[in-house]
Amino acid sequence: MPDSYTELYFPVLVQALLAMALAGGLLTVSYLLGKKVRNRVKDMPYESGITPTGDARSRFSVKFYLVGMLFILFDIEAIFLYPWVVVYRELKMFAFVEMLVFVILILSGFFYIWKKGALDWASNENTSRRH
Amino acid sequence: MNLLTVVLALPLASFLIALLLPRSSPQASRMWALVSSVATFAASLGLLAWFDRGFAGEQFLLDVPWVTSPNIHFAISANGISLWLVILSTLLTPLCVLISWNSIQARVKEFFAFLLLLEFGLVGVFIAQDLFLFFVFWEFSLVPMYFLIGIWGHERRIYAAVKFFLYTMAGSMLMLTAIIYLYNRTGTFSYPAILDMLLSGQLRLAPVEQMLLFLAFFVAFAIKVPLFPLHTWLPDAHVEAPTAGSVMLASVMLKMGCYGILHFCLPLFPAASRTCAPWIVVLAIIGIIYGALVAMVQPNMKKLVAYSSVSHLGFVVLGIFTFTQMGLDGAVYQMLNHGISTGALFIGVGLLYDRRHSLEIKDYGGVATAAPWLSTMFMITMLASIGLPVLNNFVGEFLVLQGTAVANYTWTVYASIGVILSACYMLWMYQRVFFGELGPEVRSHMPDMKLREWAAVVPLIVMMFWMGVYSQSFLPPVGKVNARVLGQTQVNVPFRVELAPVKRAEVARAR
Amino acid sequence: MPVSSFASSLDMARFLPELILTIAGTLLMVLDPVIHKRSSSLFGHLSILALLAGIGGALYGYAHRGPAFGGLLMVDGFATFFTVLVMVVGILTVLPSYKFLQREDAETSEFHALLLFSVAGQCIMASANELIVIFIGLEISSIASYVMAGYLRDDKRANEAALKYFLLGSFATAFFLYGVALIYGATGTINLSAVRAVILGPNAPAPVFIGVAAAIMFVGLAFKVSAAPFQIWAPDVYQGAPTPVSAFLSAGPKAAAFAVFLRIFMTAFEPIAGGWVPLVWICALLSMTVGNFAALLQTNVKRMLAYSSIAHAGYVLVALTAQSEVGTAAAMFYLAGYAFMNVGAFAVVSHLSGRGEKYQDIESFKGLAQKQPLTAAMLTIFLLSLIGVPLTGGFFGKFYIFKAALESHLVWLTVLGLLNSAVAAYYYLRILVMMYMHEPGEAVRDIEPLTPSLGLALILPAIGTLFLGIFPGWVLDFAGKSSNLLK
Amino acid sequence: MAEVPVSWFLTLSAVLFVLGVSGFLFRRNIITVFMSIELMLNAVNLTFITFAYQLKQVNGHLFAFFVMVVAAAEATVGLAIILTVFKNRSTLNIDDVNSMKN
Repeated sequence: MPDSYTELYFPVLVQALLAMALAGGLLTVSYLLGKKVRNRVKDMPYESGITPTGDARSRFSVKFYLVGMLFILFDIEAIFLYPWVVVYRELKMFAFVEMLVFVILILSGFFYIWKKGALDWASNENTSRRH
Repeated sequence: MNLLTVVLALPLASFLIALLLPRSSPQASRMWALVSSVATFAASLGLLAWFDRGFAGEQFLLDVPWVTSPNIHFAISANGISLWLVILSTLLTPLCVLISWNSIQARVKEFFAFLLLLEFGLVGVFIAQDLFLFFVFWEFSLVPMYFLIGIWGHERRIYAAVKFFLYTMAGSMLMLTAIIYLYNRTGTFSYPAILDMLLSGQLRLAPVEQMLLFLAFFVAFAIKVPLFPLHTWLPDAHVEAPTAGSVMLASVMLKMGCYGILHFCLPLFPAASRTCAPWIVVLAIIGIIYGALVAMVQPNMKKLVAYSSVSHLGFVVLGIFTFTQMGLDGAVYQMLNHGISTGALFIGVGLLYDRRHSLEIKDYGGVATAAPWLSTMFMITMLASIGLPVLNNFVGEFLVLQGTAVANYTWTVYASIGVILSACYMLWMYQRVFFGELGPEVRSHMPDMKLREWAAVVPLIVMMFWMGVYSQSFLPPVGKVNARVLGQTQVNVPFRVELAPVKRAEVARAR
Repeated sequence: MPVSSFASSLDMARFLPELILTIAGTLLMVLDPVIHKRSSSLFGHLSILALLAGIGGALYGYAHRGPAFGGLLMVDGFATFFTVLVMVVGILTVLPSYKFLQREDAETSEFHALLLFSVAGQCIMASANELIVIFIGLEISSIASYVMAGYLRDDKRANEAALKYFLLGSFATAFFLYGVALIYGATGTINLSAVRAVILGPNAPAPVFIGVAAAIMFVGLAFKVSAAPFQIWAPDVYQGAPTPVSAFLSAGPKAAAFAVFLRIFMTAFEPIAGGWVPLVWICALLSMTVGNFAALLQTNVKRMLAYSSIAHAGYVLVALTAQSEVGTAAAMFYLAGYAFMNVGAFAVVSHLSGRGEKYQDIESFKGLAQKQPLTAAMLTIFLLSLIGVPLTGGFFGKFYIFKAALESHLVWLTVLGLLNSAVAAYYYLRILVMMYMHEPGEAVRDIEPLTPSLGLALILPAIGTLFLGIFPGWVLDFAGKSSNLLK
Repeated sequence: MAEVPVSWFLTLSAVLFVLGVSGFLFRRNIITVFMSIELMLNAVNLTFITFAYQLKQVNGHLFAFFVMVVAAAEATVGLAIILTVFKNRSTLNIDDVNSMKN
């Protein structure tokens, strides 16, 4: 197999150049053709064509972002379960212990954010932490 | 552990103890500095007693491995030249303590601690036989001097201190490159071992290689000497430094450069030294005349003495690069003379400054009436510096000029101009400061010498006479080492400066 | 690889420092809500304890050295050297942070937990022998340190520092990772020894592919070590981050990134050295010159130290350019010396700068020697070492590096580098001038007395600096012995 | 199914990567810059998976998992940092976040 690498790779080099040319080209084209308008209306948040109401900044509580981010994090951790499942039968006890350690680590993180009040939706300034 | 180690270790130990003294009692710091530096001086006199004057080689050898890879040794020894330079350093340190007794009032503890640390660095430079160790001391001695100038100096002290540091640092970086290069070629930092390899032909340096290495070393040394046109840091440093700093700088630190040229450049790179000699000699002669001319127009006494140093050290370099026995002897003798007489000159200027708080010549006049003893002391010092017979500089300058005459008569003529000029500027300065009308300012501020001040000056005056009258106490060991160095410079040399045998005999008689 | 070889007790022994730090970090994190104390020195004590235990673990691992987890990690002298180094940096960061966190009224537990995680990541980087493991170590270290850079949430400068550090750090990581992907495609493996074997083997891929991959990884790593021309983030980050964090960033992650740099380029990419040496040569010279000359113009001490840290990265790159075992050993020694002197210098800045890091200007050092002679003396040692004055670690480091460079016939780089270090003397001297040659200014009048932990934070690095300067043999011998990386 | 040549994937990932780099270098909005970094990481993932497919190895897929997880962690921290910056300065233009030069 390795003998074919060289052949396989020649295109890669070409591709690298192509990629740069393409990316550069796209940016240049948008730079050249695109109208550069910068006014108040343009800078307004996009709300499906309707004139936005209120101040876009105070829309969501910071909690929203916080929970959103934590969700991404814990959600993605679950990704490791997939390969684990595939080899679980093969590795038996070892795999079990490994996953146990992993889950404990995740849970300690969970415990931390929980105790810190990050999951506390309803809380307001006085119960949540100072920052 | 031999006596030389003791002489080296004493200042360091004294420095560490000085750090522990209470800040609240400056008198304790002063006393400690005096006692310990006198003890070091006594130890270095012991060195003199045990020194074998008949032997040209290195004595008091000590060689202890320091770092295994690369192979760095703590190797020290003394020869007929470095011995005198060590004694010069240890002699001047207590004198500096004495003259700083009252004139340093701020941060007394630190001042004397740095002075002792400086002594450690200076002694180390003169006795290190391992190139790396030499470099360590060379760089290390910068630090205390930097602080001495920068903390206790006059108005523009910071500028002067930084300039001093950077000039020397730039030069020594080149030297470090050369040292590492030599190590990579030879596998050792040991100076004697490298010399042996060169002499036995085990190590051969290509001409270009030798020239570059020579220049790397030489520039570092030339900055320190200082050789024209690398001298510009010197007037600044001298003018701004406190008296003790000026004394140590002029008397000992500048000798580091001269000693380096003599001890390292010549034997290691004989061919390159000889090739460059004419150029260097020209620079030295320019330095002699230029220094003297600039000194003449200085309104500031310290600056005047500083430029006179440039001039005097030109003689040293000139003597070294004649490649003659008396040229080299004269150069070394001139190094010592300059240490004594310029040290005394700076002390004299310092004494005036302590009284009148000015370095400007125009602020003085008629001092001789107010303080006759001070004037007498200054007179003797000045005459020594001019090169009056019976006083020390005469012998050195005479030997240098003799050596130069053997090598190239034209050089002698030009160099002699410097001697004449030195008489002019010194006498003129003396006249303006000590004679003339006695102003009320000077009268009210000019008490005569105190006992402590006498103690600082008398040893130097005694040395001036001794070295001027009986040079045989000092010259034979120097001559032996120089003969060896000259022998080493004959190796691999494509051409040599011819020595007329008749003249040599004459000179020997004259000496 | 055979499953049975996984996680033997030997593997665990070799993984001990990382394990200890991770457990300790998690423990701190979990303890925090339980203890409910915003500020407590307990967490600091715990993290010092953990780091000491980690050092013990590293030494234990060294006694049982060898590959771990089927070659993912390689615990050898090189790894142990850097592992211990980053943990020492960790301790030296914790010591001044007691006072700092109290002064700025910031939380302690999270700071120390992040620090421990970051150090754990650096330990992984030090011993990783596989590109993905390197990547994971790099990210553990980086992500924690992004947060640390912005630890003072309400401080605008700290925010900005964190943002810049994060953006450029992730950018660099992505670059590095793309290089890893290309190496994986070209050789079919990402184990460093295996990559080397493939490159040297009969079926080697065309050097240009490896070269492209190596160049991309080089860019990523050059960002991480803040080598010019990829240094743009460093001044802003070091200036804006809380001072103990700046100290940590300039020593710990940098040392670990250099460990990775050396290991990758001296093992896997050693066969194509002809390709990357000129690149490193240019980078080294640029870093030294840009760093030193830009530092000359700075008036903010932290920013000046940032530029100086760029210059010092240049010196280490000189060692890499030498491309020899001597050079590797020199780089190791230098990084150790640099860690001490730089962390020490930053600790003094942290002490002086006062609440809200008000006093960062070089003028604020005025008269420090009169008010606190010990602090000034310690800073003097660090600065002299940064200049490269003999009898300090910095001098020997520089000496070894340029010696290695000359051995590899890099005469010009050596001469230019040494002249550079003469230029550098100027800006370090400015601080000395301020401390010793001026009357006390506002900052010094406001300065608080040294606390025991701060005193320790100054004295320990000073001892380290002097020790490396007076008895360099011990460390250097170890570095020399370990510089023979497994090929 | 007609096989799509491996080189197409590689080209795509290279283009994505370079677009990410260009976005990082030329975009002024912090969020866009941040997204450019994510784009670069995903380009890398694509490369890994392509190579794994080509080499018939499982490793490459696993690497992609690791990269994803790490990228998520990085994204979380990054967003948090961007939020604090926004809170303190009320701007997301990267040129405005520049208070430190001398």
